[in-house]
Amino acid sequence: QEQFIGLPSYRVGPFGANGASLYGGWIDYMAMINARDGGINGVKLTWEECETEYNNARGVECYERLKTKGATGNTVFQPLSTGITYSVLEKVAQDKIPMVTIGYGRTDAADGRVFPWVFPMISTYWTQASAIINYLGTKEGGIDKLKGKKIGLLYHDSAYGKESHAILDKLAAKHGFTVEKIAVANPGNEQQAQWLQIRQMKPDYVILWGWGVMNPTALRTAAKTGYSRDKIVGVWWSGSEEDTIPAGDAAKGYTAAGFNVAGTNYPVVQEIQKHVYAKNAGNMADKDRVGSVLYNRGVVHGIITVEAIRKAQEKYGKGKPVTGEQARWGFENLDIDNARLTQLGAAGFMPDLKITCADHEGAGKVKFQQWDGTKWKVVTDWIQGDQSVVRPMIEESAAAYAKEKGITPRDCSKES
Amino acid sequence: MMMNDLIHVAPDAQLAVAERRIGGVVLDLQNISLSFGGVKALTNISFDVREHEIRSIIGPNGAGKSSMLNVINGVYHPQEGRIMFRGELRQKMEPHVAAAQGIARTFQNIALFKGMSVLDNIMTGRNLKMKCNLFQHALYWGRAQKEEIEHRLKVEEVIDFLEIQDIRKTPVGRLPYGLQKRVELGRALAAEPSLLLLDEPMAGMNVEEKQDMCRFILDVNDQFGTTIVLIEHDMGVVMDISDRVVVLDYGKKIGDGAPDEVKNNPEVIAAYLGTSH
Amino acid sequence: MQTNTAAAPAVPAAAPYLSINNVEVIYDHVILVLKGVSLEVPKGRIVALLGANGAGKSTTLKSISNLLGAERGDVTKGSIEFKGARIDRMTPNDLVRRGVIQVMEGRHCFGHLTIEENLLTGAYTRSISRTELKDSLEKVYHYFPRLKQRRTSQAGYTSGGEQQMCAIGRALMAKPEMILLDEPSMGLAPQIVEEIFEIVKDLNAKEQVSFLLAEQNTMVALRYADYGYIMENGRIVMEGEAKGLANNEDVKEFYLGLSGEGRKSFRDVKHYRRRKRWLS
Amino acid sequence: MLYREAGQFKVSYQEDQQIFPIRQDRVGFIAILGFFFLAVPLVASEYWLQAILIPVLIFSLAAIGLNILTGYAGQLSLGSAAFMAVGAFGAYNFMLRVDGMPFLVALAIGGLCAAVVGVAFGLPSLRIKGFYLAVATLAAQFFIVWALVKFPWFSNNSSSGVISAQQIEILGFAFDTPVSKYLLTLGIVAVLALAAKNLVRSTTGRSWMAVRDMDVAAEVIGIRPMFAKLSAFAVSSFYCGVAGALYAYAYLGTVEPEGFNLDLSFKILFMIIIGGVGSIMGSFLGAAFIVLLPIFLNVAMHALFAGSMPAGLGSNLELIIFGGLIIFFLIVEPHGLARLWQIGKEKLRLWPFPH
Amino acid sequence: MGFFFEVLIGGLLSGVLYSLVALGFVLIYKASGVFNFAQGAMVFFAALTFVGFQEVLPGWTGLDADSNVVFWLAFVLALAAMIVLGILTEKVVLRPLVNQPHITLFMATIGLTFLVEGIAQALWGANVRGLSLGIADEPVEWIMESADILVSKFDLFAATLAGALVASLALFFQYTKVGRALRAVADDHQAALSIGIPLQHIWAIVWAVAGFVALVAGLIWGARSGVQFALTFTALKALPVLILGGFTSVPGAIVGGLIIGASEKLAEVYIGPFVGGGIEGWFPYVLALGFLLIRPEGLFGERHIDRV
Ligand SMILES: Nc1ncnc2c1ncn2[C@@H]1O[C@H](COP(=O)(O)OP(=O)(O)OP(=O)(O)O)[C@@H](O)[C@H]1O
Ligand SMILES: Nc1ncnc2c1ncn2[C@@H]1O[C@H](COP(=O)(O)OP(=O)(O)OP(=O)(O)O)[C@@H](O)[C@H]1O
Ligand SMILES: [Mg+2]
Ligand SMILES: [Mg+2]
Repeated sequence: QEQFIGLPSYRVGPFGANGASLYGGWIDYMAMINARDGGINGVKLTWEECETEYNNARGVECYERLKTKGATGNTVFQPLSTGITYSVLEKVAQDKIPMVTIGYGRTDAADGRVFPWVFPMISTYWTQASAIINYLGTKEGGIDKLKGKKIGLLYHDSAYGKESHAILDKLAAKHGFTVEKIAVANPGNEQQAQWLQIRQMKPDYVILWGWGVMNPTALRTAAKTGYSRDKIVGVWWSGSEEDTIPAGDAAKGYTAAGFNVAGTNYPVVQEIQKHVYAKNAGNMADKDRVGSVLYNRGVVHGIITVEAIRKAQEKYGKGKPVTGEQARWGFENLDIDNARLTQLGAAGFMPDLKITCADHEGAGKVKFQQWDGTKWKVVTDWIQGDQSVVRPMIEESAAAYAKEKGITPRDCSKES
Repeated sequence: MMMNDLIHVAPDAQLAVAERRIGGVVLDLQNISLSFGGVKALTNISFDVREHEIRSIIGPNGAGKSSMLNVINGVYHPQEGRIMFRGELRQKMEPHVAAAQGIARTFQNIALFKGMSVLDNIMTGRNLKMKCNLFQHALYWGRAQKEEIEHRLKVEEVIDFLEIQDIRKTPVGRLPYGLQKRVELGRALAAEPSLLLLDEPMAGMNVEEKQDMCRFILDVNDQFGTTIVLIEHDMGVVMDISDRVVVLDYGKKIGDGAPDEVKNNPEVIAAYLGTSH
Repeated sequence: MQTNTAAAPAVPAAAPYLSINNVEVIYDHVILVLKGVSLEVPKGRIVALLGANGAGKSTTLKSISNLLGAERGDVTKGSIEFKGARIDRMTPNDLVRRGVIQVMEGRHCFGHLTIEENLLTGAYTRSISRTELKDSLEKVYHYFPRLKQRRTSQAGYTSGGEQQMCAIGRALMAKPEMILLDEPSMGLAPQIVEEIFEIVKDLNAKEQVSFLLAEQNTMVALRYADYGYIMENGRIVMEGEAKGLANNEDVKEFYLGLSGEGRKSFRDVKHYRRRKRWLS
Repeated sequence: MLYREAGQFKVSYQEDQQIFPIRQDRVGFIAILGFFFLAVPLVASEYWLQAILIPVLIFSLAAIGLNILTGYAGQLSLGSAAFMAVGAFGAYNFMLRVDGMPFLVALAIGGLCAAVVGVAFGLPSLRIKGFYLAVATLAAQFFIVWALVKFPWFSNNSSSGVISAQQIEILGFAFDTPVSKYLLTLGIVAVLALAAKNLVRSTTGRSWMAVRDMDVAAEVIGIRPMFAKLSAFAVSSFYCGVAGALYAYAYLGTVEPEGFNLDLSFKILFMIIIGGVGSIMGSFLGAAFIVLLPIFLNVAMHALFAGSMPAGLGSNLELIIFGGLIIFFLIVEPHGLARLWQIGKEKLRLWPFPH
Repeated sequence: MGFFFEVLIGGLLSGVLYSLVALGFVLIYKASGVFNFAQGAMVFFAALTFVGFQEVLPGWTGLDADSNVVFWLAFVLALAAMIVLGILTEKVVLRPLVNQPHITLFMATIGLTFLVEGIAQALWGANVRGLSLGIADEPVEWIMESADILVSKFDLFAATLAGALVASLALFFQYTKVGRALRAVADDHQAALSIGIPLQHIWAIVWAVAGFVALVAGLIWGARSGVQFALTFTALKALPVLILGGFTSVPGAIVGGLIIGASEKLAEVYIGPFVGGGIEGWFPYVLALGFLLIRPEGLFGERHIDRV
């Protein structure tokens, strides 16, 4: 009995480093489940990687290639690329394969009524932005203290970077601070002009909404122009070892959001060490990176995937592989509470999570970690985004999409 | 003005037209000076070309012969001097305008379109005469096709004339030098020019091929009345076929007149011919 | 000015110096151009390779100097020897160092270099002192005064004839023993053609340089050469002492344009005459 | 001696001017068309249609576009993806903003938008040549993508700059299955490819090639370089634009400006160089090669080494082999697959004799 | 005004770093007429090899990871690797493609790009790494104090290094025998062959020198933003510099770099805010294009000779 999971991975190209850690963690977790538990209720997990190079067209090809593999077809598609997410958004509904986009992808897909097949879990970009503002509020000693403050937003000049604008503008209006948006052209390996502008503007904080090489360059240039790293807060794609190590000393003191934390001292990671690496079967070429932010993020992907399948098996028959459609049900009814997290050995490692028919996001909270020069140190507990602002925006946007596409939203009260 | 027309004259009827009458001045160059940076390529040169004649330009290497042709068809713009073409003062203009006025030419270093077949190369010569637009071409139906075939007919006549039927479809890059020169002449002829500029059309040929080429040039001149300006280093050819000869040396004109006159001009002998000829 | 070549130094019909045996060349894997060519250049001689356009003269020279590779041509059969050693697999650089150099048809000057720089690159293979280099340069300028005048111009902007001189001069700078000259007279004024052949003769007489020259200008070539080969369609169809060839009736008619009682005017040649072909 | 034209005499120039003067070619062409129009829809799996055939066709169209510009008119361009983007966003906006806009018209308008932009960015070609021009076309690549991201109007104010293509409907028939999308794409590509073939064998094409081979000489014989170059830019961009619109409508469904990045431009350039610069058929061969090779390598890697090799190494090996094969093909035949095909035919014609 | 100068100086110094990458292109273009698209990949390869050796050397030799010996040993080994790469490139890629059209060679270098990227990552892994040259990237204090203008020590160091490299290469090309031969090769491969210039050696030399330049550029850029795949993108910064300065001119690379660096920064700061920013991606290209319209061969490039 096997459950097939297609992995549209990327291990070469500009984001190959990120891909290697992330898919490493994910695969290791699944390998651990196979090794320790003999799979999910006896159903072995199998997987196949398909190199996308982070390229939309190749992502689509991988999607098509993987979708019919395995006994029950591909269980779930998680492309780890917003571009690919968009490219297969409509196909997944037709093919009845759930798409899980943890921490990226289409934000308004959190409205499960319009996007039954898409799961932007744990936290969307908008929730994250809001959580960052809340964090800054706590730093100032209360969200009301943000009034009159100036917050710089240094963003990657792309669709991804612009995701932050609308929500921050809303929050700025609500809390009375101002946002100065400064664009960095792709790839972002030169930021002299931007940081001189920041030096000129003297913002109280800078939110770093970066990607790839833009992150270390931002930190280096901040140091060069004398902007304190303590006052820079990064998003989760700016908050991994890949972003700080290249910046060297310049990264010290920098804080970033994360929906998972770094470190190997969590039982789940140690289980992986014990059942996988001790047997020389790990996926990571560089074992030192086990426990890094992105590796652990991969583990989170693994946990969520496995738990959803487990959930689906509970409904559709234990010990049998589930179909994509059944897996979708599993995702939609996923409920990883703190007790379950402890069982999984992931308490504090990732937030607790409850998905519903309407809410495909679930947790909506992040932790903040600070780089101490050699490793990430958690500095806050889970901080919730302001759902009273975010959720209406999501619903509005999803409704617009539904209208454009002529979709009638599901009535969640009728879902079992 | 006598428009030469390749089509409407049947092969044997062509012979009937073959009566050479040298007419009035078609091209008059007055006090032309041209320099490139410090290099004076042409200094104060004047000469004229008459209707239907074969006018040769000779002179040592670097004398400015090719530059002279470039001035005539607008590739170079002289700093000084006046050019009268068919009685009109020529303004500064681009080569394609000169082409539209009926001036065609061949080049010293073969300038064929290397990636195209012989047929296509010669067809480009008819470019100016083709009127269909891009959309018609894309359809290649009705008018465009008809036009293509009409012009193909004329091009085939040029091909017959130059006896290159068997290499029609060959890419020009593969042809031996002599044939390339011939194709180049064909391309120029396809435009049905009234003034034909030939820059060393016989360089790199053996006697036999030169004889062929001479024949073609004379035939063009005879049958179609095309005025020809010829640059050539083979004195045998020049003296045999030209009506009048201009001699340039270091950008200056040192002789002008009938072949025999020029041949015996001591200055020309010293500068160019040497004693062995 | 001497135009008589009979006085070429009497070299014993010695061991072959440069010899090509039964060479076959194919371009692009499909176009067979040389169909088994054999010829010899004895030391210290001037040998002319004559023939119509496309006969394969340039190809023959390039197969010796090994420049065919760059044109997707291949020697598929036969052997080439120079001074007793096989040279058909040697790089052009080795050949130049051994003293064999080709002056390519169509000039091929380095357009962006000045005339003088062009000449200097010619001495690339020689490790010589600055003064020696200067001497060589002066020698070339002595042969081609026109080049001296244009020494600082970019070669790309000089006239066709000047470029031809530059190309020959450049080859001389390598101090070769054997020069493969491809159509040296093309595009040159008659006076300069004469001069260049005088230079060839000079070099041959004074510095024992041997020449294999491909020429269209049969008249001049046979006047200066000791021996001649005539090519048609990728084959050698006739060979002999230059004198003998010059007197051969066929050669006279087809390559010299002489018939019966002397040169015919270009005006009077008839269009419809058929050309005669040997073989093929 | 199966393949030879001996015995096929042309009695008129009209016959000689056909697209495929040789009978075997004609028959082959019709057979291929029949195969792709009739047989493929019946037998091909959804995977083949969606993930391979449709993109290959669309890329072929873009490659034809680039080939017109680079292969025929000799103007090296690195901005094809940007022109595709203009086509995609142009078609999208016309569909969106004009009620009842027929799809095919929107497609054509998308192409025309790209053509206009192409001409604007082609203007420098009148003065700039070779690699200078190539690098200059990067200005178009970066500027256009930047503008599409920067001005939300283009993407109908979508928060992320992503557009989601409307349903394709022609005369009431919805093209929503892989087979119907494939047939639509195939039809459009076939028509446009024929038009391109016609263009390049007519006066327009000859003047492009003339300008490519030697622009001074072209001008001297009366070709206006400005017109030739700009028309090449216009036609080329039109093709790229239509390809871009198809990319959005028939292939991905949802596109973002960054999807049309420099990488895509390069990919199209690979296609024409590998396929054959200055060959319409080469565009198809090249597109197929560049799309299929990485997939093939990926599949082959998995089949051969699944599990026995560190994960990253596999992907890197694919990259290495891909690069190596490109070089290998260039060495074997610098003029691309199309030339290889031609040499094959020439050999076949002489067969069984070697020369 | 102080801000203006700060931006200007920052731009000029960044510009020099662009020059450094552009230089690699110029070298190869000038010597072989090949537009070496793989230059960016070579920068990546060089830097990655350097840090790779830095990582493994302590294990092999027992030396302290931070010692100077390890640094220089890694440098020498990386340089050797670049030279080997250059020689192999000549043997495997260029030699069989002598006398082919430029676009074919260009394409071959794109193939080479994939090859080099793949090999680099297969050898050393895809990890992102830091790289320290021991020079702090911080403002020079006395300038900061006296004029309140930010000038980074690191940038000054890099600029000096780049300047020295450019000057020596310019002299090399203009006045040495090999330099002249290189230029000859660029003009006409076949003619160069015919007079006995050993293309093979020449190309191996230039590619090795270009490899050296790539190593220097890789170290400096790697120290600025880490050694990672994105180093290959430095090539995109160098291209406008190239066309503005002229493909064939070594001094052009430096002047072009200065102009591009300064003007892109000024534009981002003074024009960017009006159009939404992020214009650095295309502005240099548009600027260079503007220059080209006036001088189609770039500021110092060789004029295209076309005569009939
Ligand atoms: N690169 C090539 N590819 C294909 N065919 C070629 C190539 N070079 C030459 N040929 C063919 O080889 C034959 C011989 O050419 P070659 O240049 O050797 O002749 P040639 O005797 O030197 O003529 P010419 O007097 O015109 O210079 C010609 O038919 C030519 O078309
Ligand atoms: N575009 C140019 N730039 C610079 N100098 C030039 C240019 N064109 C011609 N010249 C110079 O002008 C002079 C005349 O050149 P031209 O080509 O007209 O000579 P020519 O008489 O045709 O010689 P040949 O018989 O050798 O072809 C030469 O010295 C040449 O260097
Ligand atoms: Mg001339
Ligand atoms: Mg020849």
